[in-house]
Amino acid sequence: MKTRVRYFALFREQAGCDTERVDWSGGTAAELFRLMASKHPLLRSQAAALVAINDEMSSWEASVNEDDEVLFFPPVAGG
Amino acid sequence: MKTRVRYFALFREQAGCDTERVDWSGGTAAELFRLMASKHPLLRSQAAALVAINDEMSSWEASVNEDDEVLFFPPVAGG
Amino acid sequence: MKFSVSDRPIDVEAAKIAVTDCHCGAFVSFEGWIRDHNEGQAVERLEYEVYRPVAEKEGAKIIDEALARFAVSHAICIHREGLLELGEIAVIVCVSAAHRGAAFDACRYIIDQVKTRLPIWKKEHYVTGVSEWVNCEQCAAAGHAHGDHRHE
Amino acid sequence: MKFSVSDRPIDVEAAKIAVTDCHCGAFVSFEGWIRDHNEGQAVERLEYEVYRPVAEKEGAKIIDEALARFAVSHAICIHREGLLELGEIAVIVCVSAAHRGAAFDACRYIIDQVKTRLPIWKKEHYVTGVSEWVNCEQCAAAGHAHGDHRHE
Repeated sequence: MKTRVRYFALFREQAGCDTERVDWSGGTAAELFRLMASKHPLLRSQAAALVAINDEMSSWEASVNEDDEVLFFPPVAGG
Repeated sequence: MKTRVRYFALFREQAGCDTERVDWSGGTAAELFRLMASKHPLLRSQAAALVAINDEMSSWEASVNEDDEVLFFPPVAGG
Repeated sequence: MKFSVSDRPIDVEAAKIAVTDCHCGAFVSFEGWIRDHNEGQAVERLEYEVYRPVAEKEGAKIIDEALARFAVSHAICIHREGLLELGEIAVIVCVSAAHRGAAFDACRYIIDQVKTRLPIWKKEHYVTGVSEWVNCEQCAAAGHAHGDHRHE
Repeated sequence: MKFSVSDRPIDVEAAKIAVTDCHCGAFVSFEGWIRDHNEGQAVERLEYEVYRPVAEKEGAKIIDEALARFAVSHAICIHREGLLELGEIAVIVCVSAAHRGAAFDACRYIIDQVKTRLPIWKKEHYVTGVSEWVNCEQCAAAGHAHGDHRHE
Protein backbone atom coordinates (compact mmCIF):
# COMPACT_ATOMS: atom_id res chain seq x y z
CA MET A 1 0.00 0.00 0.00
CA LYS A 2 1.34 3.41 -0.97
CA THR A 3 1.46 6.30 1.50
CA ARG A 4 2.93 9.76 1.24
CA VAL A 5 4.75 10.93 4.39
CA ARG A 6 5.62 14.54 5.25
CA TYR A 7 7.96 15.74 8.00
CA PHE A 8 8.01 19.15 9.67
CA ALA A 9 10.51 21.20 11.65
CA LEU A 10 12.71 18.94 13.82
CA PHE A 11 11.34 15.76 12.21
CA ARG A 12 12.30 17.09 8.76
CA GLU A 13 15.86 17.64 9.95
CA GLN A 14 15.98 14.21 11.59
CA ALA A 15 14.54 12.43 8.54
CA GLY A 16 16.75 14.44 6.19
CA CYS A 17 13.85 15.13 3.81
CA ASP A 18 10.45 16.78 3.90
CA THR A 19 8.44 14.29 1.85
CA GLU A 20 8.75 10.66 0.87
CA ARG A 21 6.62 7.89 -0.60
CA VAL A 22 6.52 4.61 1.22
CA ASP A 23 5.19 1.25 0.11
CA TRP A 24 4.21 -0.76 3.19
CA SER A 25 1.70 -3.33 4.43
CA GLY A 26 -0.49 -0.71 6.12
CA GLY A 27 -1.40 -0.09 9.77
CA THR A 28 -1.84 2.79 12.19
CA ALA A 29 -0.17 6.19 12.07
CA ALA A 30 1.96 5.13 15.05
CA GLU A 31 3.11 1.99 13.23
CA LEU A 32 3.99 4.08 10.18
CA PHE A 33 6.07 6.40 12.35
CA ARG A 34 7.97 3.47 13.87
CA LEU A 35 8.60 2.12 10.37
CA MET A 36 10.00 5.45 9.20
CA ALA A 37 12.08 5.78 12.38
CA SER A 38 13.70 2.43 11.54
CA LYS A 39 14.67 3.87 8.13
CA HIS A 40 15.99 7.20 9.51
CA PRO A 41 18.21 6.57 12.54
CA LEU A 42 17.97 10.20 13.70
CA LEU A 43 14.17 10.29 13.59
CA ARG A 44 12.99 9.78 17.14
CA SER A 45 9.50 9.79 18.53
CA GLN A 46 8.72 12.58 20.96
CA ALA A 47 6.17 13.06 23.68
CA ALA A 48 3.46 15.43 22.47
CA ALA A 49 4.23 14.81 18.81
CA LEU A 50 1.08 15.10 16.68
CA VAL A 51 -0.11 13.47 13.49
CA ALA A 52 -2.46 14.60 10.74
CA ILE A 53 -3.90 12.59 7.87
CA ASN A 54 -4.91 14.42 4.71
CA ASP A 55 -4.64 17.79 6.49
CA GLU A 56 -6.93 16.74 9.36
CA MET A 57 -5.58 16.27 12.87
CA SER A 58 -5.71 12.58 13.72
CA SER A 59 -4.88 10.14 16.50
CA TRP A 60 -1.83 7.91 16.45
CA GLU A 61 -4.17 4.92 16.57
CA ALA A 62 -5.98 5.87 13.35
CA SER A 63 -5.57 3.47 10.44
CA VAL A 64 -3.82 4.80 7.38
CA ASN A 65 -5.71 4.17 4.16
CA GLU A 66 -4.48 3.72 0.58
CA ASP A 67 -3.20 7.02 -0.89
CA ASP A 68 -3.44 8.89 2.42
CA GLU A 69 -0.93 11.62 3.09
CA VAL A 70 0.40 11.37 6.65
CA LEU A 71 1.94 14.44 8.31
CA PHE A 72 4.30 13.99 11.25
CA PHE A 73 4.38 17.04 13.53
CA PRO A 74 7.06 17.23 16.23
CA PRO A 75 5.94 18.84 19.51
CA VAL A 76 4.40 22.17 18.55
CA ALA A 77 5.51 25.49 20.06
CA GLY A 78 3.32 28.29 18.80
CA GLY A 79 2.99 31.69 20.43
CA MET B 1 -16.49 66.59 69.22
CA LYS B 2 -16.27 68.18 65.79
CA THR B 3 -16.12 66.08 62.63
CA ARG B 4 -16.19 67.03 58.98
CA VAL B 5 -18.34 64.76 56.84
CA ARG B 6 -18.16 64.45 53.06
CA TYR B 7 -20.66 62.71 50.76
CA PHE B 8 -20.02 61.36 47.27
CA ALA B 9 -22.15 60.46 44.25
CA LEU B 10 -25.52 59.02 45.34
CA PHE B 11 -24.90 59.90 49.01
CA ARG B 12 -24.30 63.53 48.03
CA GLU B 13 -27.64 63.64 46.27
CA GLN B 14 -29.39 61.94 49.17
CA ALA B 15 -27.81 64.22 51.78
CA GLY B 16 -28.40 67.28 49.62
CA CYS B 17 -24.88 68.60 50.25
CA ASP B 18 -21.31 67.49 49.70
CA THR B 19 -19.74 68.57 52.99
CA GLU B 20 -20.98 69.37 56.45
CA ARG B 21 -19.59 69.87 59.93
CA VAL B 22 -21.17 67.92 62.73
CA ASP B 23 -20.80 68.30 66.49
CA TRP B 24 -21.49 64.96 68.15
CA SER B 25 -20.51 62.78 71.11
CA GLY B 26 -18.12 60.62 69.02
CA GLY B 27 -18.17 56.94 68.13
CA THR B 28 -17.53 54.70 65.15
CA ALA B 29 -17.83 55.59 61.47
CA ALA B 30 -20.98 53.44 61.32
CA GLU B 31 -22.52 55.34 64.23
CA LEU B 32 -21.72 58.63 62.53
CA PHE B 33 -23.40 57.43 59.33
CA ARG B 34 -26.55 56.47 61.26
CA LEU B 35 -26.55 59.89 62.94
CA MET B 36 -26.32 61.65 59.58
CA ALA B 37 -29.02 59.39 58.11
CA SER B 38 -31.36 60.50 60.89
CA LYS B 39 -30.71 64.12 59.83
CA HIS B 40 -31.18 63.46 56.09
CA PRO B 41 -34.27 61.32 55.51
CA LEU B 42 -33.18 60.35 51.98
CA LEU B 43 -29.72 59.20 53.05
CA ARG B 44 -29.86 55.42 53.28
CA SER B 45 -27.13 52.98 54.10
CA GLN B 46 -26.21 50.61 51.26
CA ALA B 47 -24.61 47.20 51.13
CA ALA B 48 -21.02 47.57 49.93
CA ALA B 49 -20.82 51.24 50.92
CA LEU B 50 -17.28 52.21 51.97
CA VAL B 51 -15.83 54.72 54.38
CA ALA B 52 -12.54 56.58 54.49
CA ILE B 53 -11.09 58.66 57.30
CA ASN B 54 -8.63 61.41 56.42
CA ASP B 55 -8.25 60.03 52.88
CA GLU B 56 -7.42 56.51 54.07
CA MET B 57 -9.82 53.62 53.50
CA SER B 58 -11.20 52.56 56.86
CA SER B 59 -13.60 50.07 58.43
CA TRP B 60 -17.06 51.02 59.60
CA GLU B 61 -16.05 49.94 63.10
CA ALA B 62 -13.15 52.41 63.31
CA SER B 63 -13.46 55.14 65.92
CA VAL B 64 -13.66 58.68 64.65
CA ASN B 65 -11.23 61.04 66.36
CA GLU B 66 -11.43 64.77 66.99
CA ASP B 67 -11.02 66.79 63.77
CA ASP B 68 -11.14 63.72 61.55
CA GLU B 69 -12.64 64.10 58.10
CA VAL B 70 -14.97 61.18 57.35
CA LEU B 71 -15.80 60.33 53.73
CA PHE B 72 -18.93 58.32 52.93
CA PHE B 73 -18.63 56.39 49.68
CA PRO B 74 -21.77 54.77 48.25
CA PRO B 75 -21.19 51.41 46.51
CA VAL B 76 -18.39 51.98 44.01
CA ALA B 77 -18.69 51.14 40.33
CA GLY B 78 -15.42 51.78 38.56
CA GLY B 79 -14.47 50.35 35.20
CA MET C 1 2.77 56.33 37.53
CA LYS C 2 1.39 52.82 37.90
CA PHE C 3 -2.14 53.99 38.55
CA SER C 4 -3.60 57.22 37.30
CA VAL C 5 -6.87 58.99 36.64
CA SER C 6 -7.34 60.82 33.36
CA ASP C 7 -9.92 63.36 32.24
CA ARG C 8 -8.86 62.90 28.61
CA PRO C 9 -9.14 59.87 26.28
CA ILE C 10 -6.79 57.07 27.33
CA ASP C 11 -3.65 56.72 25.21
CA VAL C 12 -3.60 52.94 24.70
CA GLU C 13 -0.24 52.94 22.94
CA ALA C 14 1.43 54.88 25.76
CA ALA C 15 0.00 52.47 28.35
CA LYS C 16 1.42 49.53 26.42
CA ILE C 17 4.81 51.18 26.05
CA ALA C 18 4.90 51.70 29.82
CA VAL C 19 4.99 47.90 30.33
CA THR C 20 7.15 47.00 27.32
CA ASP C 21 10.25 45.04 28.32
CA CYS C 22 12.54 42.85 26.21
CA HIS C 23 12.62 40.25 29.00
CA CYS C 24 8.86 39.75 28.78
CA GLY C 25 7.21 37.16 26.56
CA ALA C 26 3.61 37.83 27.54
CA PHE C 27 1.39 40.90 27.48
CA VAL C 28 -2.22 40.96 28.65
CA SER C 29 -4.49 43.97 28.56
CA PHE C 30 -8.02 44.67 29.66
CA GLU C 31 -10.16 47.57 28.48
CA GLY C 32 -13.56 48.54 29.84
CA TRP C 33 -15.68 50.02 27.06
CA ILE C 34 -18.77 52.18 27.39
CA ARG C 35 -21.48 50.00 25.94
CA ASP C 36 -24.88 51.04 24.67
CA HIS C 37 -26.99 49.34 27.29
CA ASN C 38 -26.98 48.19 30.91
CA GLU C 39 -29.55 46.03 32.67
CA GLY C 40 -31.97 46.45 29.80
CA GLN C 41 -31.73 50.23 29.46
CA ALA C 42 -30.34 52.04 26.39
CA VAL C 43 -27.40 54.19 27.50
CA GLU C 44 -26.53 57.47 25.79
CA ARG C 45 -23.47 58.49 27.77
CA LEU C 46 -21.77 57.89 31.07
CA GLU C 47 -20.30 60.04 33.78
CA TYR C 48 -17.51 58.95 36.11
CA GLU C 49 -17.00 60.66 39.44
CA VAL C 50 -13.60 59.90 40.97
CA TYR C 51 -12.37 60.96 44.39
CA ARG C 52 -8.76 61.27 43.33
CA PRO C 53 -6.88 61.51 46.67
CA VAL C 54 -8.09 58.06 47.75
CA ALA C 55 -8.46 56.51 44.28
CA GLU C 56 -4.84 57.25 43.39
CA LYS C 57 -3.51 55.94 46.69
CA GLU C 58 -5.62 52.75 46.63
CA GLY C 59 -5.00 52.24 42.92
CA ALA C 60 -1.23 52.30 43.47
CA LYS C 61 -1.68 49.79 46.31
CA ILE C 62 -3.60 47.44 44.03
CA ILE C 63 -0.81 47.55 41.43
CA ASP C 64 1.79 46.87 44.11
CA GLU C 65 -0.24 43.93 45.40
CA ALA C 66 -0.42 42.47 41.89
CA LEU C 67 3.34 42.87 41.40
CA ALA C 68 3.95 41.12 44.73
CA ARG C 69 1.44 38.26 44.27
CA PHE C 70 2.11 37.31 40.66
CA ALA C 71 5.32 36.78 38.67
CA VAL C 72 4.81 39.82 36.50
CA SER C 73 7.29 42.50 35.48
CA HIS C 74 5.17 45.60 34.92
CA ALA C 75 1.57 46.66 35.43
CA ILE C 76 -0.29 49.88 34.81
CA CYS C 77 -3.90 51.02 35.14
CA ILE C 78 -5.54 54.22 33.93
CA HIS C 79 -9.14 55.16 34.79
CA ARG C 80 -11.16 57.90 33.14
CA GLU C 81 -13.22 60.53 34.92
CA GLY C 82 -15.90 62.89 33.65
CA LEU C 83 -18.32 62.49 30.79
CA LEU C 84 -17.72 59.57 28.37
CA GLU C 85 -19.42 58.73 25.11
CA LEU C 86 -20.36 55.25 23.86
CA GLY C 87 -17.37 53.23 22.71
CA GLU C 88 -14.86 55.18 24.79
CA ILE C 89 -12.39 53.37 27.02
CA ALA C 90 -13.34 53.81 30.69
CA VAL C 91 -10.40 51.89 32.11
CA ILE C 92 -7.30 50.10 30.83
CA VAL C 93 -5.03 47.59 32.55
CA CYS C 94 -1.76 46.48 30.91
CA VAL C 95 0.50 43.77 32.33
CA SER C 96 3.72 42.24 31.03
CA ALA C 97 5.43 39.11 32.33
CA ALA C 98 7.86 36.37 31.38
CA HIS C 99 4.96 33.93 31.03
CA ARG C 100 1.29 34.33 30.25
CA GLY C 101 -0.34 32.64 33.26
CA ALA C 102 0.85 35.28 35.69
CA ALA C 103 0.03 38.07 33.23
CA PHE C 104 -3.60 36.91 32.95
CA ASP C 105 -3.94 36.44 36.71
CA ALA C 106 -2.46 39.84 37.55
CA CYS C 107 -4.54 41.68 34.95
CA ARG C 108 -7.72 40.11 36.26
CA TYR C 109 -6.76 40.78 39.86
CA ILE C 110 -6.15 44.45 39.14
CA ILE C 111 -9.43 45.10 37.33
CA ASP C 112 -11.42 43.11 39.93
CA GLN C 113 -9.90 45.15 42.75
CA VAL C 114 -10.22 48.47 40.90
CA LYS C 115 -13.92 47.84 40.41
CA THR C 116 -14.62 47.10 44.06
CA ARG C 117 -12.16 49.18 46.09
CA LEU C 118 -11.68 52.54 44.41
CA PRO C 119 -13.95 55.52 45.13
CA ILE C 120 -15.24 55.75 41.58
CA TRP C 121 -18.90 56.01 40.67
CA LYS C 122 -20.72 56.05 37.39
CA LYS C 123 -23.94 57.73 36.46
CA GLU C 124 -25.65 56.41 33.38
CA HIS C 125 -27.55 58.82 31.18
CA TYR C 126 -30.25 56.87 29.35
CA VAL C 127 -31.75 57.73 25.99
CA THR C 128 -35.01 58.33 27.85
CA GLY C 129 -33.43 61.41 29.43
CA VAL C 130 -33.30 59.78 32.88
CA SER C 131 -29.94 59.38 34.60
CA GLU C 132 -29.04 57.10 37.46
CA TRP C 133 -26.07 56.16 39.65
CA VAL C 134 -25.04 52.62 38.85
CA ASN C 135 -24.82 50.25 41.74
CA CYS C 136 -21.77 48.20 42.47
CA GLU C 137 -21.21 44.87 40.74
CA GLN C 138 -21.98 42.78 43.81
CA CYS C 139 -25.33 44.48 44.32
CA ALA C 140 -26.20 44.06 40.66
CA ALA C 141 -25.12 40.41 40.75
CA ALA C 142 -27.30 39.77 43.81
CA GLY C 143 -30.26 41.17 41.91
CA HIS C 144 -30.96 43.86 44.47
CA ALA C 145 -32.74 47.03 43.50
CA HIS C 146 -30.97 50.23 44.49
CA GLY C 147 -31.12 51.02 48.15
CA ASP C 148 -33.25 48.10 49.26
CA HIS C 149 -30.66 46.61 51.59
CA ARG C 150 -28.58 47.81 54.51
CA HIS C 151 -24.98 47.22 55.44
CA GLU C 152 -22.99 47.67 58.68
CA MET D 1 -11.10 35.71 9.29
CA LYS D 2 -11.15 34.68 12.94
CA PHE D 3 -7.78 32.94 12.77
CA SER D 4 -5.03 33.83 10.36
CA VAL D 5 -1.31 33.44 9.79
CA SER D 6 0.70 36.48 8.76
CA ASP D 7 4.18 36.84 7.33
CA ARG D 8 4.17 40.56 8.05
CA PRO D 9 4.10 42.47 11.37
CA ILE D 10 0.74 42.12 13.13
CA ASP D 11 -1.54 45.14 12.89
CA VAL D 12 -2.70 45.40 16.51
CA GLU D 13 -5.17 48.19 15.81
CA ALA D 14 -6.86 46.22 13.03
CA ALA D 15 -7.16 43.15 15.28
CA LYS D 16 -8.84 45.26 17.94
CA ILE D 17 -11.22 46.86 15.45
CA ALA D 18 -12.23 43.36 14.30
CA VAL D 19 -13.74 42.68 17.73
CA THR D 20 -15.09 46.18 18.45
CA ASP D 21 -18.82 46.18 19.19
CA CYS D 22 -20.98 48.79 20.90
CA HIS D 23 -22.76 46.04 22.85
CA CYS D 24 -19.49 44.96 24.50
CA GLY D 25 -18.25 46.34 27.79
CA ALA D 26 -15.09 44.24 28.08
CA PHE D 27 -12.05 43.74 25.87
CA VAL D 28 -9.15 41.42 26.70
CA SER D 29 -6.09 40.93 24.56
CA PHE D 30 -3.01 38.74 24.77
CA GLU D 31 0.22 39.31 22.88
CA GLY D 32 3.17 36.95 22.75
CA TRP D 33 6.38 38.92 22.46
CA ILE D 34 9.79 37.71 21.27
CA ARG D 35 11.91 37.99 24.39
CA ASP D 36 15.64 38.11 24.63
CA HIS D 37 16.16 34.81 26.43
CA ASN D 38 14.69 31.37 26.87
CA GLU D 39 15.72 28.72 29.36
CA GLY D 40 18.89 30.61 30.18
CA GLN D 41 20.05 31.25 26.62
CA ALA D 42 20.35 34.70 25.02
CA VAL D 43 18.12 34.80 21.96
CA GLU D 44 18.93 36.89 18.89
CA ARG D 45 15.95 36.12 16.69
CA LEU D 46 13.27 33.56 16.19
CA GLU D 47 11.88 31.66 13.26
CA TYR D 48 8.31 30.32 13.07
CA GLU D 49 7.44 27.50 10.75
CA VAL D 50 3.69 27.15 10.20
CA TYR D 51 1.93 24.44 8.26
CA ARG D 52 -0.90 26.67 7.08
CA PRO D 53 -3.49 24.17 5.73
CA VAL D 54 -3.88 22.53 9.15
CA ALA D 55 -3.03 25.57 11.30
CA GLU D 56 -5.75 27.68 9.68
CA LYS D 57 -8.37 24.96 9.97
CA GLU D 58 -7.53 24.08 13.59
CA GLY D 59 -7.14 27.77 14.51
CA ALA D 60 -10.64 28.54 13.23
CA LYS D 61 -11.95 25.56 15.25
CA ILE D 62 -10.35 26.91 18.42
CA ILE D 63 -12.01 30.30 17.93
CA ASP D 64 -15.38 28.62 17.34
CA GLU D 65 -14.93 26.54 20.48
CA ALA D 66 -14.22 29.69 22.51
CA LEU D 67 -17.30 31.44 21.09
CA ALA D 68 -19.42 28.40 21.98
CA ARG D 69 -18.00 27.83 25.48
CA PHE D 70 -17.84 31.37 26.79
CA ALA D 71 -20.29 34.27 26.69
CA VAL D 72 -18.16 36.36 24.35
CA SER D 73 -19.18 38.32 21.27
CA HIS D 74 -16.07 38.30 19.09
CA ALA D 75 -12.64 36.68 19.08
CA ILE D 76 -9.71 36.84 16.72
CA CYS D 77 -6.21 35.37 16.66
CA ILE D 78 -3.30 36.14 14.34
CA HIS D 79 -0.03 34.18 14.40
CA ARG D 80 3.19 35.21 12.68
CA GLU D 81 5.37 33.01 10.53
CA GLY D 82 8.93 33.44 9.30
CA LEU D 83 11.82 35.29 10.90
CA LEU D 84 11.02 37.59 13.86
CA GLU D 85 13.22 40.03 15.70
CA LEU D 86 13.29 40.68 19.46
CA GLY D 87 10.28 42.65 20.66
CA GLU D 88 8.07 41.66 17.74
CA ILE D 89 4.59 40.27 18.33
CA ALA D 90 4.49 36.54 17.58
CA VAL D 91 0.80 36.08 18.27
CA ILE D 92 -2.18 38.21 19.26
CA VAL D 93 -5.58 37.21 20.64
CA CYS D 94 -8.38 39.79 21.00
CA VAL D 95 -11.73 39.06 22.62
CA SER D 96 -14.74 41.27 23.32
CA ALA D 97 -17.71 40.42 25.53
CA ALA D 98 -20.53 41.96 27.52
CA HIS D 99 -18.66 41.15 30.75
CA ARG D 100 -15.01 40.68 31.59
CA GLY D 101 -15.02 37.21 33.16
CA ALA D 102 -15.92 35.49 29.93
CA ALA D 103 -13.52 37.70 27.96
CA PHE D 104 -10.58 36.67 30.18
CA ASP D 105 -11.55 32.98 30.09
CA ALA D 106 -11.99 32.90 26.32
CA CYS D 107 -8.73 34.76 25.65
CA ARG D 108 -6.80 32.35 27.83
CA TYR D 109 -8.51 29.34 26.32
CA ILE D 110 -7.61 30.45 22.81
CA ILE D 111 -3.93 31.08 23.49
CA ASP D 112 -3.59 27.85 25.51
CA GLN D 113 -5.09 25.83 22.68
CA VAL D 114 -3.13 27.66 19.96
CA LYS D 115 0.10 26.83 21.74
CA THR D 116 -0.62 23.11 22.02
CA ARG D 117 -2.73 22.17 19.00
CA LEU D 118 -1.53 24.11 15.96
CA PRO D 119 1.29 22.86 13.73
CA ILE D 120 3.59 25.78 14.50
CA TRP D 121 7.22 25.40 15.49
CA LYS D 122 9.82 27.88 16.53
CA LYS D 123 13.53 27.78 16.05
CA GLU D 124 15.54 29.99 18.34
CA HIS D 125 18.70 31.58 17.01
CA TYR D 126 21.00 32.25 19.94
CA VAL D 127 23.63 34.97 20.15
CA THR D 128 26.20 32.14 20.25
CA GLY D 129 25.33 31.38 16.61
CA VAL D 130 23.64 28.12 17.53
CA SER D 131 20.00 27.59 16.62
CA GLU D 132 17.58 25.07 18.01
CA TRP D 133 13.96 23.94 17.64
CA VAL D 134 12.09 24.82 20.80
CA ASN D 135 10.23 22.01 22.44
CA CYS D 136 6.59 22.24 23.33
CA GLU D 137 5.47 23.85 26.58
CA GLN D 138 4.54 20.59 28.26
CA CYS D 139 7.96 19.07 27.55
CA ALA D 140 9.71 22.19 28.82
CA ALA D 141 7.48 22.24 31.91
CA ALA D 142 8.29 18.60 32.62
CA GLY D 143 11.98 19.45 32.43
CA HIS D 144 12.71 16.99 29.66
CA ALA D 145 15.64 17.46 27.36
CA HIS D 146 14.85 17.31 23.65
CA GLY D 147 14.14 13.85 22.33
CA ASP D 148 14.79 11.94 25.52
CA HIS D 149 11.32 10.46 25.78
CA ARG D 150 8.98 8.50 23.56
CA HIS D 151 5.28 8.73 22.99
CA GLU D 152 2.65 6.38 21.48
